[in-house]
Amino acid sequence: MKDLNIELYRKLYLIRKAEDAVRRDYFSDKMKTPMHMSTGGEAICVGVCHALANTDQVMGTYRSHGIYLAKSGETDQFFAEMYGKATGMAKGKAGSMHLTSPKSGLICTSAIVGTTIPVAAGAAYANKMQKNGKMVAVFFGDGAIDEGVFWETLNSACVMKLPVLFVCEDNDIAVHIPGKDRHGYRSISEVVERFDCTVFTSDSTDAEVIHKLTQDALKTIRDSGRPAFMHLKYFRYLEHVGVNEDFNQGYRDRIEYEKWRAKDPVDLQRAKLLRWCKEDEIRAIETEIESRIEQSIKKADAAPFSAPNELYEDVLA
Amino acid sequence: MKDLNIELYRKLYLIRKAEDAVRRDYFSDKMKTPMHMSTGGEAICVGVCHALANTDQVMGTYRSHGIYLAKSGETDQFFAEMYGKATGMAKGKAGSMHLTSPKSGLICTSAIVGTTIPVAAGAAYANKMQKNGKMVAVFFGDGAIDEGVFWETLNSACVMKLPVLFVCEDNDIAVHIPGKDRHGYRSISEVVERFDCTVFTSDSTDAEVIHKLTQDALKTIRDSGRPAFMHLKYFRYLEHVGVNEDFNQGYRDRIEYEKWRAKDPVDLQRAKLLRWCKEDEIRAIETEIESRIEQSIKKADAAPFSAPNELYEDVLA
Amino acid sequence: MTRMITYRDAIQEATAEEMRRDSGVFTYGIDVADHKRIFNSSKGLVEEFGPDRCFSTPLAEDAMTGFGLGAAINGMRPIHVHMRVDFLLLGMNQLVNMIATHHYGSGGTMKVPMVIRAIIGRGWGQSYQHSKALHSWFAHVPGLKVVMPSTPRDAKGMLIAAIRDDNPVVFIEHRWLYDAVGEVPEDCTSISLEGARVLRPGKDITVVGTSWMNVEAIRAAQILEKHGVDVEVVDVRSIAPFDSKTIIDSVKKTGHCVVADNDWVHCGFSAEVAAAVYEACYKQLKSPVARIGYAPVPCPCTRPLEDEFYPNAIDIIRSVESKLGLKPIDLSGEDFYSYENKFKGPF
Amino acid sequence: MTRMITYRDAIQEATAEEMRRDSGVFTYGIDVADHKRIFNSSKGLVEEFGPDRCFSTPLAEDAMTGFGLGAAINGMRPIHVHMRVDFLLLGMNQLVNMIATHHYGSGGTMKVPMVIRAIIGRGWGQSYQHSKALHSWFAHVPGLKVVMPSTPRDAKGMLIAAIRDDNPVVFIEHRWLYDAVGEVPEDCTSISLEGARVLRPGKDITVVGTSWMNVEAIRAAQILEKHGVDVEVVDVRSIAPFDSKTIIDSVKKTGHCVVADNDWVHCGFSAEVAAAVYEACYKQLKSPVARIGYAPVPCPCTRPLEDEFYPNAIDIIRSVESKLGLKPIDLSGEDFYSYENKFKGPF
Ligand SMILES: Cc1ncc(C[n+]2csc(CCOP(=O)(O)OP(=O)(O)O)c2C)c(N)n1
Ligand SMILES: Cc1ncc(C[n+]2csc(CCOP(=O)(O)OP(=O)(O)O)c2C)c(N)n1
Ligand SMILES: [Mg+2]
Ligand SMILES: [Mg+2]
Repeated sequence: MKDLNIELYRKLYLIRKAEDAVRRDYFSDKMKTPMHMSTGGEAICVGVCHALANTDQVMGTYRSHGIYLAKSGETDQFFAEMYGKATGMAKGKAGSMHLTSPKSGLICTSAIVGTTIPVAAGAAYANKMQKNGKMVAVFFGDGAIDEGVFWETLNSACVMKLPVLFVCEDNDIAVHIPGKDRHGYRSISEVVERFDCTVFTSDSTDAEVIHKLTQDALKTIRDSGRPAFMHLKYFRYLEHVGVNEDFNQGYRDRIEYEKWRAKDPVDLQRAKLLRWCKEDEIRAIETEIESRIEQSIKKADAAPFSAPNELYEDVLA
Repeated sequence: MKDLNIELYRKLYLIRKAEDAVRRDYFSDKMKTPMHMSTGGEAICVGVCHALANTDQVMGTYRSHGIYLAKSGETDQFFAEMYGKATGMAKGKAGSMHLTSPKSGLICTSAIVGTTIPVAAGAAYANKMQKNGKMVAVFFGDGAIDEGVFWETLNSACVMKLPVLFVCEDNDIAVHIPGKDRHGYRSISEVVERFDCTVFTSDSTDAEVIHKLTQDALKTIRDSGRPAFMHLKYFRYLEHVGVNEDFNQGYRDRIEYEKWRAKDPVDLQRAKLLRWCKEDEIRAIETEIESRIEQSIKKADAAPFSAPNELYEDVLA
Repeated sequence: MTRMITYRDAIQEATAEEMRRDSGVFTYGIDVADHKRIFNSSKGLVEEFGPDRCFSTPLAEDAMTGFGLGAAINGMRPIHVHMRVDFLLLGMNQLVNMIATHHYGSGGTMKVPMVIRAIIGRGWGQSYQHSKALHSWFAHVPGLKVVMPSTPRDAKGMLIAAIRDDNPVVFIEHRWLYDAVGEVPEDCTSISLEGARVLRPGKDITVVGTSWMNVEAIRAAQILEKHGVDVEVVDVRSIAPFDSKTIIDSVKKTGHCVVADNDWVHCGFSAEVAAAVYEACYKQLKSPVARIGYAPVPCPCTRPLEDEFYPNAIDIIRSVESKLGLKPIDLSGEDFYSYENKFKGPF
Repeated sequence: MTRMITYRDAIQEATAEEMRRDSGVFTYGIDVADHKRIFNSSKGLVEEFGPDRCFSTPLAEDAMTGFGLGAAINGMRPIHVHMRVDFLLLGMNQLVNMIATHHYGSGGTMKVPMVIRAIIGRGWGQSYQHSKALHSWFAHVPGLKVVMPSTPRDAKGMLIAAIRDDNPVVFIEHRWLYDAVGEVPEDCTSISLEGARVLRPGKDITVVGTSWMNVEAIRAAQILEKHGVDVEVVDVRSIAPFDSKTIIDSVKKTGHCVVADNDWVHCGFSAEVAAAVYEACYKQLKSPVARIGYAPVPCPCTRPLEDEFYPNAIDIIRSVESKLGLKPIDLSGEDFYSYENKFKGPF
């Protein structure tokens, strides 16, 4: 119990602090890539990813700092990619919106809404054929469920009985448009329940709760041989793209934010940790993470850009 | 009651006999267009179209002989189009798969599965804006509901509260693939019910039943200001494309056909008519229709093809 | 009365004026009515015309493209907006199989007056999913008109013409042009959708530009002028129907042609221009037609590679030099457009 | 040992042999495993390899295209089949935004070995939604390979190569070629995806063909031969990467070039060929390059207009005559391919 909660906290803290560093340094104009921040949604990335085996696979959107960090735990290639450097995970070609880390199982992210959902189904089919026991979890927003490809994939994965976990990270907003203006139904869970898969829902910001729920979902997938769908609510703290708050823009309410902020996933987990750990034990973990992040940023800043001819590499294998 | 049933029978018989004529003459090789027959599904085309006002609009698929004839009642331009003649509704450019008749409200059909569904939503939006009270009904198969565009449109029409009637003509087959191999849910009605629209279902081959159900659906649309979805089962008597039976192909069972054939929509309606009409009254109706069809075919056969320069007309308005 | 306004405002004015003139005109698409208003190009519309005629939609490009077709058939004049042309890849089936063919397939009985506004999303770190152009694709398909205005005046006039046109028109806007300022008459109305325009007359060499590449071409011309080279810049504007005559007349005069296309080269629009020029100017051409475009790779994120990816004024200058047999000009003292150093029109 | 087999059987053999060789190869798509087996080109596969490796899918082109990407990333070798290339318009976003870019965007760490087989649906009365080609679109996008074999031998060898290739390959088959019979060695293996091929050597004029247009070109050459004209026919085969050298060598020799593309002309692949030929053969060309393709309209249903829509051997003959300054040949005694009068290969 203690170990689990420490592990979860490590990941939560890593994501929060890495993004805090991005927010702090973004104005130096060295990270020339549009930032879609995970801040506020860490319990989901961490809870789900921690329930997965290292060899299990994940896919996500342009908003994938959280799953990258939760799944890989590494910050060197992460920051180098943000800085667009040759030492980045994709030598600077990907930037913030296209993070991958095949060795950690993050195999596809995309800046076109909904587009990794079917890719996850195909990956799950491959795993099933190869009988390697790997799971695939695909993260997407409540905007993605408007897109036809979500429904095509949900339907196909249910017919084909694919071992895939659909994770809908529902912040009830797509850019600036709330769910009620985009969804012609009361609740996505109620609709998806009618498909041949199992639905799990939560609005918890407690990574442990999400972790447990994910374990249940994964077990159900294995037992039933059918997909599972997790509908998980959270609140996006910052603007859609960029590193700032945007409550002054008038399209959404700060009050709702305050409600969610009161159960902030990082603070909440820290408070819980005090049941098992002393303050300075926690501080030690935090300091280690903070210094790792600062090191990575220094390295990224110092690293070279890819040479111009790198432009022409990797088009064809 | 009598009048209604006669009217329904006229339309049923018109469709059946027009298609019988297509079947009879197809091998003369003068109708050079791929035929997707409505035979067996007449109760749906007729029941739904008859519930619509003349000014109401319909859209369909490549399998639209039924709705063309039910909505327009005319056979001259119909057969001329089948024969690819200059006197056809589209001067031969459309053929069997792209029938339209704007003056009768048939405004779009398509050979790409699912593609008229969103077009219907846009047409419904226009009608709503123009406050002209027109309804739009869009016909599509159980294969179309696999496609993302169905879900995108269903969702959008529900959010936008559009006056549109979705008509799923469910023959439980897409080319040769049965629903169970394509649908990741038990019943489409159960899924669609969870959207903000009203669902109506039937497996009746009685055009009067479908007619009544459609009236209910249209009333619901007007009263609720929301779309309605009709899930209507029928059996496709003939091969997917072409004019023959295909029970010898081994992919489906003749027994199922026999069950449906026993409640054939045309025979059933004729039997009902005997409650109100004498046999020779019915025969008179039939003879009139038969001779109209033969006239149209003669005219079509005699009509000229479009001149070669017609190829270049109508690309841009 | 002529004023100086931005390309963004030109788009906004054209839309607002047409919505005022014709109650059938409406504008919609993902995020069209949010407070950012598509980079402010749909500013004020929802306030003036209400949420029925200016609205954001669910994320459903495929359905929403077909939606426009249905509304157009029924007498409306939809303007469907895509924040990035890349998203339109999801609407390609409706556009090509349905919208482009409906007039033809109905034997001319129905019309499809629809405008599809798509923004080329080039920008700082946008990567490979927000950087395509696709005009050669659209232009390849009979039944679609395709335009790419590059000045505020053309943006306004051609958008008005596109809205009034009874055909589907793909209207492609370059994100970087939004801040360009130019003369637009107070009473600017329709500007033909068919026809290239000589942006800058010259006698030594013809540079044919599409969209943003005209800005680069003008900059190149300004620098080359200082070195005694008089460049004629022809803005293609209309990709389909394509006005090759204006280009051909220019090349017949200058004898040299550089095509600077805002797109990839292979099987792109630059091939069509080159083929047309070769065919018509066979005798007058003093050098082969040069084709400049994106590097033949997906667009990378990191700025140094992104800068290599996109063609610019320097590429045009180098190409002109090689055609005319000039020695490379020392460009070290010159300013060039870059995102970091925001372009300040007019041009 | 060389046998005569059909194009259809060549496709089937390539697929079956590769599925035997590599358990990662699988084939799927709408109706792939029904009893008609995609015009019999996937005959016997489900029997031999089971429904896990040869299966029909729900009607969901967009998702099923992305599905292939996921399977490919995870080490499989998917073959996704589309009965008509037109349906692939629904998968364009996955193909262009995702599949073409994944290798690049991952910094080369992941590969996408995927084949997309798409059939050009030309036929009797198929109309405008079952008649497109789209190869210029695919070839325009970096990261995709695009081939259009036109003989049974190339069909087999290039499909084997496509399956073994570590990149996404769009493999375009013309429906009318399915019955063409040709020599295919018993032990035919991989044929390079990169390179045009001289189908018929000649010295007077070069006709460059894509897909079915090679059949028309050969027929034209046979007739012209009787009138003393020696036509060289070059089958492009690879649209991307594009082998311009074979074509250029031919035109340098003959001095004349007719491009017969199985597609629309404006912004099509024929423009790319023309531009390449002009650029390289500037001095040797004795006449402008001619471009032959579909009429610039959506394809109509009715046969007389459909016949006008599609380019054929007669168009090629007329073009050759005009290039060489010959009087029109009387063609009244000649047989030409038409659907009614089924083509009987080999060619
Ligand atoms: C197909 C497509 N359409 C539109 C966009 C523009 N866009 C980028 S993010 C976004 C909203 C997505 O919302 P959601 O799926 O809820 O994810 P979130 O940003 O809330 O995490 C939109 C519309 C896009 N990237 N792709
Ligand atoms: C997008 C698309 N994919 C595939 C096809 C090929 N196709 C033609 S009809 C059909 C089956 C459609 O079944 P359904 O919607 O149930 O209609 P039905 O033929 O049963 O009336 C298919 C797969 C197509 N026309 N369009
Ligand atoms: Mg969201
Ligand atoms: Mg069906």
